[in-house]
Amino acid sequence: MIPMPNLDVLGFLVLATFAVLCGLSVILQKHAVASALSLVGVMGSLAVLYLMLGAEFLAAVQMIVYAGAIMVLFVFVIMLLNSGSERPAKARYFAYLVGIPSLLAFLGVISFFILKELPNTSSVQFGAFTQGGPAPVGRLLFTQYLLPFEVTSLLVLIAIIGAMVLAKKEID
Amino acid sequence: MMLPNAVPVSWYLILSAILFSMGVAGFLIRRNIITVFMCIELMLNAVNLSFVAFSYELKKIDGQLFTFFVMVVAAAEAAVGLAIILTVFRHRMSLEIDDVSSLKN
Amino acid sequence: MDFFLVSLIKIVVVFGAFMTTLAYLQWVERKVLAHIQLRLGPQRVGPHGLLQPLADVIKLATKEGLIPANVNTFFYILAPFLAVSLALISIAVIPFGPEIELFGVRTNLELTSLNIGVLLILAISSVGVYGIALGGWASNNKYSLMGGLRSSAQMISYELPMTIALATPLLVLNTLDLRQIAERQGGGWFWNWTAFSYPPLLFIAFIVFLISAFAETNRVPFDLPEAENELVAGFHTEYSSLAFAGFFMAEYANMVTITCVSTTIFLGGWHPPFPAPYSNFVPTALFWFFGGVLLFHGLTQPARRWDRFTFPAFGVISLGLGAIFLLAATVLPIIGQILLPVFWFVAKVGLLLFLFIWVRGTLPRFRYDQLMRFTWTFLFPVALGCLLLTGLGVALFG
Amino acid sequence: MSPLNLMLVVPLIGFLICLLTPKENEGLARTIALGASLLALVFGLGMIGLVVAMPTGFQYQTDIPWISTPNIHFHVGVDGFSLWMVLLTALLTPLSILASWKSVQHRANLYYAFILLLEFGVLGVFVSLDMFLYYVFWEISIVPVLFLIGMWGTEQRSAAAVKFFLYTMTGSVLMLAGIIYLYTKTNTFDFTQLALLTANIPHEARWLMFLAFLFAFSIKTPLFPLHTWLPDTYASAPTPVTVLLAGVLSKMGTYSLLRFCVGLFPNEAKEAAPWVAALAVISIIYGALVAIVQPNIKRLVAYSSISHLGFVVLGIFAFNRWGLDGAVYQMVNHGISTGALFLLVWFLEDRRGSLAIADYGGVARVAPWLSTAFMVATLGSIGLPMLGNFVGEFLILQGAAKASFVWAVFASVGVILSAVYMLWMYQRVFFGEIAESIAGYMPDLTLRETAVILPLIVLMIWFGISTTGLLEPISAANGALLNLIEGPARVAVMK
Amino acid sequence: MTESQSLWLIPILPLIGAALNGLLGRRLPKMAVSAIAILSVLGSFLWVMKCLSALGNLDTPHAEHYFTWIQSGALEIGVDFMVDRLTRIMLLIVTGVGLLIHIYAVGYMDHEEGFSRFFSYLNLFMFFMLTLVLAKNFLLVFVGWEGVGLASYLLIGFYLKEKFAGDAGKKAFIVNRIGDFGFSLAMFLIVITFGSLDFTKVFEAAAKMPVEAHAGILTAIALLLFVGACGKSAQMPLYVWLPDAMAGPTPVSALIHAATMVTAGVYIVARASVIFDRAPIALDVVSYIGLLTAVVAATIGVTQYDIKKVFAYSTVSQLGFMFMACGAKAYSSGIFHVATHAFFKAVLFLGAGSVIHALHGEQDMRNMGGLRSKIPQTFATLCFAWLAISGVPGFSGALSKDEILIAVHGKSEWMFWVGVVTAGITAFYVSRAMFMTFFGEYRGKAHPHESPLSMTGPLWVLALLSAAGGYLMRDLVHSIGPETASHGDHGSLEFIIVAAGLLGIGLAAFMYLMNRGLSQSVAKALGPVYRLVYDKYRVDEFYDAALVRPIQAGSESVLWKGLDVLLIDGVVNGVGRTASAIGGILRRCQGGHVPSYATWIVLGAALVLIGFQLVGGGR
Repeated sequence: MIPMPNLDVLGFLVLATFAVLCGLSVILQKHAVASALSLVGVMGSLAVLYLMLGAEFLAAVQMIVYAGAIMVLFVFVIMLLNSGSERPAKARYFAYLVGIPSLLAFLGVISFFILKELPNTSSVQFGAFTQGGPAPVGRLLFTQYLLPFEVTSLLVLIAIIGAMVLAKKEID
Repeated sequence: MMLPNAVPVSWYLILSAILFSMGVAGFLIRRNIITVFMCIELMLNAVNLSFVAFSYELKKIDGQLFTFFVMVVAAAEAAVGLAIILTVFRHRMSLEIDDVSSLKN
Repeated sequence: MDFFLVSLIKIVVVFGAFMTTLAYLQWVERKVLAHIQLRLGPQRVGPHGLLQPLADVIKLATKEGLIPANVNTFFYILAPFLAVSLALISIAVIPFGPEIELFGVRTNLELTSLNIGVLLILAISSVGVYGIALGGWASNNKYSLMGGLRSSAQMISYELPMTIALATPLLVLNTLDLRQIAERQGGGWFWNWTAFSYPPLLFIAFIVFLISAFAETNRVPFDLPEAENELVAGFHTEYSSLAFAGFFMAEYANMVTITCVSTTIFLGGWHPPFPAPYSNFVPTALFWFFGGVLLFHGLTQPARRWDRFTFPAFGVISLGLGAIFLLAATVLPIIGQILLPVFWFVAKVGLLLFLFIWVRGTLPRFRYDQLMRFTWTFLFPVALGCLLLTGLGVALFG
Repeated sequence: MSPLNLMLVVPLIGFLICLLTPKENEGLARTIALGASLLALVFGLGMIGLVVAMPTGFQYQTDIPWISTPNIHFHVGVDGFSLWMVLLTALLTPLSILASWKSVQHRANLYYAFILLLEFGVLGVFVSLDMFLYYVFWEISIVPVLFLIGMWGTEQRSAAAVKFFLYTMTGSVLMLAGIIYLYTKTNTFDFTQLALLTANIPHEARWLMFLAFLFAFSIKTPLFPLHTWLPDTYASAPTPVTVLLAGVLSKMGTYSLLRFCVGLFPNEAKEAAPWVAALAVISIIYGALVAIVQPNIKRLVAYSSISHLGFVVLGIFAFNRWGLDGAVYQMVNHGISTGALFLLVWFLEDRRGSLAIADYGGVARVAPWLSTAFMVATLGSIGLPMLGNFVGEFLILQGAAKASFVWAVFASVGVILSAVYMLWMYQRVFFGEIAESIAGYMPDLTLRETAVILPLIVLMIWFGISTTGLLEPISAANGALLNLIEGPARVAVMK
Repeated sequence: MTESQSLWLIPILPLIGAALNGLLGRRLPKMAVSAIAILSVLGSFLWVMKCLSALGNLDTPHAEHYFTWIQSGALEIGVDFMVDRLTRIMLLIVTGVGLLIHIYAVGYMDHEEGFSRFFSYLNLFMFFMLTLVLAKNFLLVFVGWEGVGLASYLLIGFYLKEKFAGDAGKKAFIVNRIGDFGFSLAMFLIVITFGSLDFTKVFEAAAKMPVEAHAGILTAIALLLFVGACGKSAQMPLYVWLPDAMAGPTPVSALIHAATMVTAGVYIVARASVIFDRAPIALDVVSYIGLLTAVVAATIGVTQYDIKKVFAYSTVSQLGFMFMACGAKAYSSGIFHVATHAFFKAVLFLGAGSVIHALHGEQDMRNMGGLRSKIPQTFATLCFAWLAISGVPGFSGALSKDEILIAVHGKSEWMFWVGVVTAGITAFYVSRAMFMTFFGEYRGKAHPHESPLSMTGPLWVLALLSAAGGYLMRDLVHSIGPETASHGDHGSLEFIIVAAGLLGIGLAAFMYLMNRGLSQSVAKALGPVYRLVYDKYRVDEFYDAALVRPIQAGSESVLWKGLDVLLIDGVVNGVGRTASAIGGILRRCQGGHVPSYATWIVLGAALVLIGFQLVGGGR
């Protein structure tokens, strides 16, 4: 009997791998559309990870808002501007020589931190945490976080107006 | 292959850190404004993941709410940001981030 | 193991039925359109062209898949796959009937039960645009690109009124689980259906949802992305062979899905329009009625030579079906528990699909600015108003 | 809502409405602005009765928690001191609006909106009893000035605007530091409590706070070495705005000096008094001397303002009843007389389009009423008896003489010099041959202009003759302040 | 406490007149304007008479309180009026002479632009002057004090188009301000010392203080008050404004710059006599200044050709005499001379005005001559004044001047002799003016004509008063103050004084009637000295060079363009430039490239985290 692999572990590994690959694709693809689609891939896998973490509502929102709205907008703009591939880069020694090593150092240190400071985190099991449905989230959103919620709505309104004003072709 | 029996939350956090770093790396090396912008979204997503992971760890959904807000704000940001990119493109006919360096002077 | 086995059976059944439906939906459409235009439609392959879908599939599968020069091959090929697979996912959460017990196994008449089914459908439908947009862009053709652009803009725009119209009944139903949604509308007359509660608010929402659904599926009068007199064939101009079939299938799959969703959410799902004991005999009556008509018609007034044989054959099949339903309603409840709800569900979906086709046969296409203005200045406010008023009503009387 | 809150709210609402009016329709914006400012004035006048009856305490207080951590309140109130500042603001704003009536065409709705915002900020500064709220209002009052100068100013406006902004911001940053430091030591922003609590603060800390406040307010006032922003600002601002700058904003500095520097740190203020008074005396003489040689009317009046505000500071730091009474009285009257002067300068500028003294001459024969009004304002400015400034200057100098006779001697020199520069200017502008450039372009006061200038002239004469109505509440408030400084309450806390 | 006499009516009536004429005058006919002006002053005069008759001989001063003007802490200053014997004289002079001059001005100003403005100002002056003399405290005196300065400023600059007139007005006001500077400082000291400004309280307290042998607080107060008096009464070194003030219309010169306002200084010294009495050093200063002024002004008067300038210097000189009297503690004599001087100097000015009027504005005496027959009434009235100022016995001038000089003799012998010589010079230059104007043959071009009755009428009244006024007022005046030596037998001294006067007249007659050329040759012989005197000792030029120009130049180049613009703004801008220089260095890190900024951020974040770890991380 082949030991039934734990679906939680398997799912995580598959999704994480997929997310990382897509992430790499985002930053390495020459073309913006490819990057965008890779980003959708990251988001999709993250949505499933959210599901595994018990955040059902967020998973759906992740797909609807991020993948379905924001990224569509990105794709739309990319198509609209119809920009080709990037030109071959001018040498950016500063970013490469300083930025990347610093980034690796950053990643290393923060991973070290996570492992050192959080050695005994609970293990993730699908369905172990069920408070992520729409009802609890909505309840908290409209009670404790009502003010931020309203402020956010205002922010979105302003963003809409701002985007319209910005994108409008100047008439004169 | 030896698989562990369960995935600790810290793995999720590390995944988040990796994704975040990739976002930063993309920000550093990419030259197309839109791609750079997408790298920012990637970073936001990474952070969201850690929020949700912590929410799981702490068994409180406040973290998910933060994620929710991040998403909404990201939506607003994307709308405005893309509008700005459109305007920039209209004025400069270029999406190269190196060409947009008016800050220099 | 039961779970896997049952799931497997359900997947096979549903997938098979679904694919067949898609294939024959296209036949139905051609037929209906033809009759609207006083033509006969497909006639050659099989009786009344009934084998036409099969012929189409064979034709498309054997055609050469052309890949134009200078396209991004990966995305060019990815696009139709994306489109069709996304279109197929949603059907997984649609409940066709109540919980049944068969051979000691209790199961739901749906592929998977999800407590956020509505959200899943929204999520899937919101990413559905990628296929078209990508296909349009990857074709390296300006018509395609225009089609892709139009489609993404259109789908983003109409997604808003659609989502809001969909949220309106949720206020009344108080759940996101499609099964519960359907169950909460049952057990009585058709005015228990959501579309008819809080009249006329939810009915307006239903209409708004339907209109948006037309747009979301790129159907006439909103088929701007493939407007043939402007864009040749829009986003799939360059596609042929199976890739083209993918897009084609995706469109019909989307249609079916969205009608299923409207049925479930607005029209009471699998519930009959009036209480059980009597409604159980409606299918039999209907089938027998149609069977009788066909028989009589084919025998007495055959329009063409073959009708003398085909119409009576159809009539006999119909009479047989009526008999099966009679049995199911009376002595074989084990079948009845499956057949009767499915019948009602399919009937409602069918009616809605007919509406889709009917509209296609009747209405002209919008102009692009009209399209945009319509949603932003009319549909969206109306949907919002419905939502707010319904919310008020729920807060006051709910 | 108390009239005080209404008075604060009305300009704010007016500001918002003005912002929303179409920019082509300047008539609507200015009517709204005028209406709002007059309404504020009405509310202000409505407060006189109660405050005059009980001038020593804060009336019409509103105390609403605003931010819980740190503990910031919306705490406002007026006493017999601040009421007059408030009324002065409320009076000069409508006059300024009325004065700019037809002359502002470009983006008029913004212009009037900013003036109302300015009124809002200044009123807030005068009525805030919470240090943080006070700071907020202080900053609010700076912003519209920046725009008013930058957008509608005259010569070298952007340079002047930037100069103004930098100077003032330097001051307010220090002030903010002082306020925060104060909070860390006392855990409250509430002025009414702070006045008693500051005694508990260590000596060195108090000195630091005092110096921070002093520096900030000295810039705003301005006091001698920190004054160079003022002539540029006043000269570059559109003149109706200069009216507010000179009439009201400079009072923010002196008001705050008295209320916060002296009120919170009396001991330090006393120790520093000789130095500050010396600076004040230098300001008086310096401003006057430089005013003499100015070729530009507005700059001349601007320098005269430096001189006059030196008197106010001198009065405050004389540390006795006379000096304080005189200082406050002078604040009000300087607001009126300088306001009147700048308004009249504006009328000239509006007609001739120039501010150079050399461009004028013989105006008195062409426009007798304008000249008469200017004469009254001039005389008020040089402190002629029976006009308001005299009373203030007299009390200030009397107080200064009591504190140190030498101060009074030097300060009195400033009185002489004020006659020199004002009369010389008056003579060059109004007497002599009629300059060709003005012969046909100098109509006499119009009805609107009369309506603008007459209230100020009436007030100048009124406050010059019937002083008690104004002076009694001021004196009572100052008495309360002096009691607070030297009285038993504070002494008890200090033990 | 006597019952209220409504003293406030006295100043208020002219104020009403001023307001009416000022606000409505431009629309009223000249008739109405003059009626308002004259009636208001007449009403005031009649009210003075009524009050004085009701108040009797004023053994105790009569005071009235109207309202509190300023109250701050312990200091309370009321609007209080008071009439005592000193005030009585001043009231009579001010309203009486004022009334006559108003009447005169109606004729004189008939053809001038700004008729109503003129009378408005003139009435305003009356208001302030009456406030000054009626005031019961120093601050109210100061109100009048500044107010008359204002009226004087306005009236001197009355001819708007004359630049000189405006300059003169400004000069008058500013010089007066210097005096007011002293006055106000004196007030501050008074408040500090006595805690009040009320005459009664201050003088009661001062009377209890001892005489200060060395300079003390009373000396300081007295000297500062005297600085004020110097400004107002045109004493050295602040007399320079008065001759220039002749730029105003002649009735103004007569009323303000001869009869009333300029004597305010004498009034205040007399008023504060209690303080001056206890400050001998101050008294000495008063005497010296008075004497010096008398001599200097008299000598200048000898050389002037402008008829009004001559009388102006004469006024300065006579004011010097008054202060000499005060310096000798003979306050009543000083006031006596104020009264008589008011009469005869008013005649002199009004007569001069009549002459100028007759000659259509000609003021230079070299263009006059022989007018005796052409304007006989003017000549006749002027003769009274001439004789009065020259000290011819029988005229009032002699009475007061004798008293003064005798009092001075009591103080100091040498001052007496200088005074006598000055009196002689006075007689000389007035006679010179008379001879040059009325005798000899006419040298001008205009056609002289006699002035109207409205001018000659007041002239005659004043002329008679300059003859007899002294006798009428002697007792009233002497009721004021402490007994002086004037009542003793001073026959020989009086003889000397009269002789000096007559000598002066004779010398003038010799030089200007008999030997016409002699004056020129004397002037030539004296050469530079003459030039110096003719140029008024170049005091104006000295002030200009020593004060005005340095202040202007210093203010402009040192304070404004140097300190303000260069130093302070330089420092401020320097700070700015330093900041931007530092910024320029840091700017190199800011390539404008977003990625490079991001690199910095990443580097920083990494460093922070590593540092965090090194420091001890987390816990």
